[in-house]
Amino acid sequence: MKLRVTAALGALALCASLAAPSAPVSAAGDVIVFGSPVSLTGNLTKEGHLTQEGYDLWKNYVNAHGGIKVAGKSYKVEIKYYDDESKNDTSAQLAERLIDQDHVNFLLGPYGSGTSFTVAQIAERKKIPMVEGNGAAEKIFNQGFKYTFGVLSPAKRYLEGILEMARAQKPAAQTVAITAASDAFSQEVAAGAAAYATSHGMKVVYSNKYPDTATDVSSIISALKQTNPDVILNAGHLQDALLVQKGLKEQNVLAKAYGYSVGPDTPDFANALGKDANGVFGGAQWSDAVKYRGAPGFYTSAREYAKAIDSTYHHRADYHNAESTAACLAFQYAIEQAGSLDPAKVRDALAKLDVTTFYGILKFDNRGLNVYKPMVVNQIQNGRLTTVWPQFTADGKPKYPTLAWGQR
Amino acid sequence: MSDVALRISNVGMRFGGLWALNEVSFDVERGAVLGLIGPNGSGKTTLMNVISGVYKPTAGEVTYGGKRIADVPTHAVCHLGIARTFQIVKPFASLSVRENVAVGAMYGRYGAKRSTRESFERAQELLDVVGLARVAERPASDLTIPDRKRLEVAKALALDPDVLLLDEVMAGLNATEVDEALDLLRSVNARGVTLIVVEHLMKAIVSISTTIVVLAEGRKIAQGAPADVLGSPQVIEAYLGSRWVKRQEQLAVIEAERIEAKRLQPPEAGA
Amino acid sequence: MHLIAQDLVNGILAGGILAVVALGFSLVWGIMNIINLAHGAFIMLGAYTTYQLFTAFHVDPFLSLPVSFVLLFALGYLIQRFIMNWVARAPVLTTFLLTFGLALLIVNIALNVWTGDTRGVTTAYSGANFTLGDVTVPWTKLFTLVAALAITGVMHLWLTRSKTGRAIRATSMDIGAAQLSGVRVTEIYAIVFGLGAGLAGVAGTLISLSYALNPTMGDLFLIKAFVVCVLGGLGSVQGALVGGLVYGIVEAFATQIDVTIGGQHISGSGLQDAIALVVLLIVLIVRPTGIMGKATA
Amino acid sequence: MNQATLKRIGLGGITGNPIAFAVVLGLMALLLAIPLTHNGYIEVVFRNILMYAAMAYGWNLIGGYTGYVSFGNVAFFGIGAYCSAVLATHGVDNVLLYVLLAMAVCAAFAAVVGFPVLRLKGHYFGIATLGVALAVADIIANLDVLGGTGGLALHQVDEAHFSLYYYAMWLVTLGSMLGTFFIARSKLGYAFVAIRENEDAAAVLGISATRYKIVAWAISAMMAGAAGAVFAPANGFIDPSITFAIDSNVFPIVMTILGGIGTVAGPFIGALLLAGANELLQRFFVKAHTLFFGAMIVLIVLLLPRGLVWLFGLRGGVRAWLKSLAVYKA
Repeated sequence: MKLRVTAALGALALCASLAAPSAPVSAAGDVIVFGSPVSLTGNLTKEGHLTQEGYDLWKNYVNAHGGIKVAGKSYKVEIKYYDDESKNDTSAQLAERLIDQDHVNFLLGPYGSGTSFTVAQIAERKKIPMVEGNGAAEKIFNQGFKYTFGVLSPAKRYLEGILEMARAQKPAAQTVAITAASDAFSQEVAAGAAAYATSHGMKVVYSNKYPDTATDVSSIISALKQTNPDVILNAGHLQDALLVQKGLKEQNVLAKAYGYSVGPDTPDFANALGKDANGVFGGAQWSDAVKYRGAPGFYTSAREYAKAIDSTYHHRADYHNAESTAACLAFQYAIEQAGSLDPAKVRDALAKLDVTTFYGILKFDNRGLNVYKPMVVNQIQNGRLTTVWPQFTADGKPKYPTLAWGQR
Repeated sequence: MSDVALRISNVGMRFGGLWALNEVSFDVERGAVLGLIGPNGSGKTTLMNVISGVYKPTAGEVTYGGKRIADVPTHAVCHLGIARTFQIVKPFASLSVRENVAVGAMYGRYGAKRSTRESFERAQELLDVVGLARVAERPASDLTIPDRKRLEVAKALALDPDVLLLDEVMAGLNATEVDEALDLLRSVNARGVTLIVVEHLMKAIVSISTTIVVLAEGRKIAQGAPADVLGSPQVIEAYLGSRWVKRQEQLAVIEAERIEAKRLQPPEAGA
Repeated sequence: MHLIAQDLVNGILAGGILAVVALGFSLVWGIMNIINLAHGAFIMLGAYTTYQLFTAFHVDPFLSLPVSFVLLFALGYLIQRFIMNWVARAPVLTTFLLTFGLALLIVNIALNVWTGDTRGVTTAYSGANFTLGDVTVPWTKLFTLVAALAITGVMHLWLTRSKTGRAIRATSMDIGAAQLSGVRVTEIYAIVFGLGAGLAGVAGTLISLSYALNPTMGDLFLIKAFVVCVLGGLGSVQGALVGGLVYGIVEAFATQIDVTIGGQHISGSGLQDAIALVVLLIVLIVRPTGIMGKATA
Repeated sequence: MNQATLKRIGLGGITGNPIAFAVVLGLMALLLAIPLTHNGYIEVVFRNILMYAAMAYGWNLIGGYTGYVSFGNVAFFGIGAYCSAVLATHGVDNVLLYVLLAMAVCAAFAAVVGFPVLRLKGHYFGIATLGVALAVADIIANLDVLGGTGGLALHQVDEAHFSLYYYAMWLVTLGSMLGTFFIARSKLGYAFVAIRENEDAAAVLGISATRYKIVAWAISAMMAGAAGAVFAPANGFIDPSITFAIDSNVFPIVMTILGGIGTVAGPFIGALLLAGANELLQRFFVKAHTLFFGAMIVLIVLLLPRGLVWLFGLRGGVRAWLKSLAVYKA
């Protein structure tokens, strides 16, 4: 009997504590609270952490430099995080909690397209602006959401730069093979690359997808090898990028250029592959070589930003860091321009935003997507990530065609 | 005499290379109590399984009211009016004793006409009949072996059978319990249920059966009234082995000698 | 024509790893009736063992095979002895639940130890290959296959010849009888669970040569282990091998299917899981106990 | 104390412990008041709990009552969700219709697939169902008409309709719970349990195992499908990775076993505790919550090997409980 009473009391306590708000974040009125469900555990832990670093770096900078000025008053910044485990129902729950329980002023996006989509709907219903830097699927922005803004170039652009670069080289690339993971983001990337190639006189000689749970892609590589393409592109994530690159070497597939939508920009890629990573191209939202002159209020150049990341987190700045920070910057400038913390006013300011930062231009089309910022192309040269395209922002020349396996 | 309930004709059952049953034929008359005996491994349980539709015979057929049982799925056999118990009892362990019996009443021959409640009432009646009312609420897995045997009988009775196949329901019972069981079977039979009884206890079989069929190594070796069948040396040999027959012969000689000796002894004076 | 041969080779090479992935899982399930959801976590630990030895001491991955086997065996043995044993007599699904919890624990401890970074084991000979006619064969995967075959062979011999192996098989057939003939079931169970974990460790080491590591990598292999071990026949050493090869080959050939029906483009490669699973269903319906499973009456 | 006595502990008949059931009904009544808090967060948390509970009830019927452990019930959740999405994209905006269509489609699908699959026993059945689920997910992910991996967006949920989905989910869960209760007490329930306990013995008692297994699976499918049908419009967007998530497959099983398998109260208690605890741990341990979650499951299994409903049937205080635990040790 005693046991049962204890259990019943326990259950009651559990229900009650659900309803209680957690740590009082917005004690005084001089703090702006942002909320973000990010992947801190689960299979996107790495990306989730990079996202969080990007947010935190900005927060620390702003708080160290007097906060955000709104109508003459300085506000400190706080960010409330929860772990969404990259799960959809969890991130929905967390977004609701951030808004209803923790009363955050604004939302910073989660990592990934699926979760971003879910949170976008909640932002819309609650009329709380969200800026996200990690959900590139264009579908999110085709729903007519008014409160969601994305600072990144859409998914279809990820591999365009590599094709553009390869076409400009001598001998110009004529044929392209595309492999893609089956998830929504990768499919958009692949479709964008294929459309670009066809419309620019290149021939797509092979195109196939594999499940995003694949643990072996050797048969795809065998089929691809037969078509003997000039450029081999992969639309996927880090794990499959590694799988494909290893597989290409195992079957001795030779092409003039190898390009990945995700992978080469993460240090993990080169660390895991060693010399075999050399020569690989990667599409990126940003690199530390870009030469934008940013507006005041934050690090104005990519170099300074990269240095700050390095000294704080002891690794090279990754574009996931940068795009996450850029999401925060969009809020910073919009709030300052709105001169108010009113969600609707900040939303309107975001819609009108047009500012250049270390990350590039922040400007949204009528869907809320930043289509004005070009992607960059990086190449791993002697183990180091070098930005090679577009030319105006590059810090190195593309090494093209890529050397044979074993000579890299 | 023409009222045959169950006809077993030339039934053969093969497992791999072994014929567990071979050309077994006999009729079971309506209202009879047929004792099925034979040494271990003689095919009694296999035959029970064939009759109850658990096995499809390799050869021959079993007909009930002119209908081939092999064509009827196991679960539908009981709807024809044939029920059985298992030698190795199979109670539904987590259900109570009453529930065990009620399941039979629900899905047996007249189950479709019974509501859940009526099924439970029927189950209670049967528990009274077999003497399990005292443990009706206990989980079946709690029962002692004799009670499990009773439960098997009650479950089978719940199906409202015309023919009831009983596979060693008296094994492990003490003398009093055997007598109770026999009384129970007689009363069931008296209500018009044909019984086919597989049993090792010779005394029980003899006392209840109207006919006995003897199986040995899958073949029928004898059929007839209990006294006739048990007297047959062939049966005795098959059933109890040749050493037993020899020993019986030796015993008979000793006994004859003893009687002879007694006869020859002069009566004592004054006796 | 050449693609068919190449796919066959790809399939067999991939299947060899899958066989080892499924072997330990299949033994634990078949012998102890435990669906070990922590198997994927054990695979991950095996892969990280290799990674650690490789990065810290430059130990060749193939040489780390015995190390990951022994370490994971010990872990599995202890888990069975001191945790699983606690509820050994509870219904089957209780242990299933327990392994679910253990898997969560292990993966999250690993996340804290190694972080979510993706890592790779790239040796000097990684990616080296040779050609046979038109068919390219990577050395690493060939060695992996050889190792997989050797491990399967050793396991088979050990289970059939050694005293412990026989005790294990006796236990799987009839616990009661085995107990009566003096087998200490607790000990046997701990050994079998240890063995399952040890084999998962071996699988992890082999996987680390072709697949990049992160703490959550085990789940993908766990699902494949499920399918492979049933495809071949539960609890059977040869079954795991046959199941692995069949699965690998089916996936390899599924990749080349490419048709368009009524405007719907169907890529066999995108559907390779579905195709493999349909094959599984067909096998199960035709042979309900798997390809190598014993037919039951 | 022997195994037999242990089996009785906490069982209390085919529907499980009556006190536990009464408590659960009471909690359900309380949950009806959740939207009155006007707190979207609380509402979503409990809507998800209800959703998992409904799926757990579905699994309990086939896995708990009939003894056929399905690893593929997520297929029905997903199919149900897609039924809603297809109706929604065709302009139908009626949750009742969504649920009805989902239940019909899921029952039909379960019956068709069940015919070959339910011939398999034990583990083989389990794997076959896992195969069915993964294959369905894979096929939908490759069908352009259903949006492929890109998924389907339903209409935007507005504030006014937000609670509608909560009530719909509540009804689905209540329906699954009461459905389980009445089915368990009916002839059907006894057929399921008879099949679970001993299929051969059940057949001899006149129970067509094939038929009742299919019935059990179809009802199970309807419960999961109904939950999916409400989830889709409530979430506003579905894709294969959301609707066929591994978690949605494993969680209901874990919840049922944790709560008490083969009881009416178990799935709900399991869902409430597991999802509730997960939510709380997540709040207080932003990074280590999964670790604690795993540890919690391990501890509960070790301390309550027969599920939480067991607590309601335990007599004799802590000592008796500890003593009974020893029986599970090998």
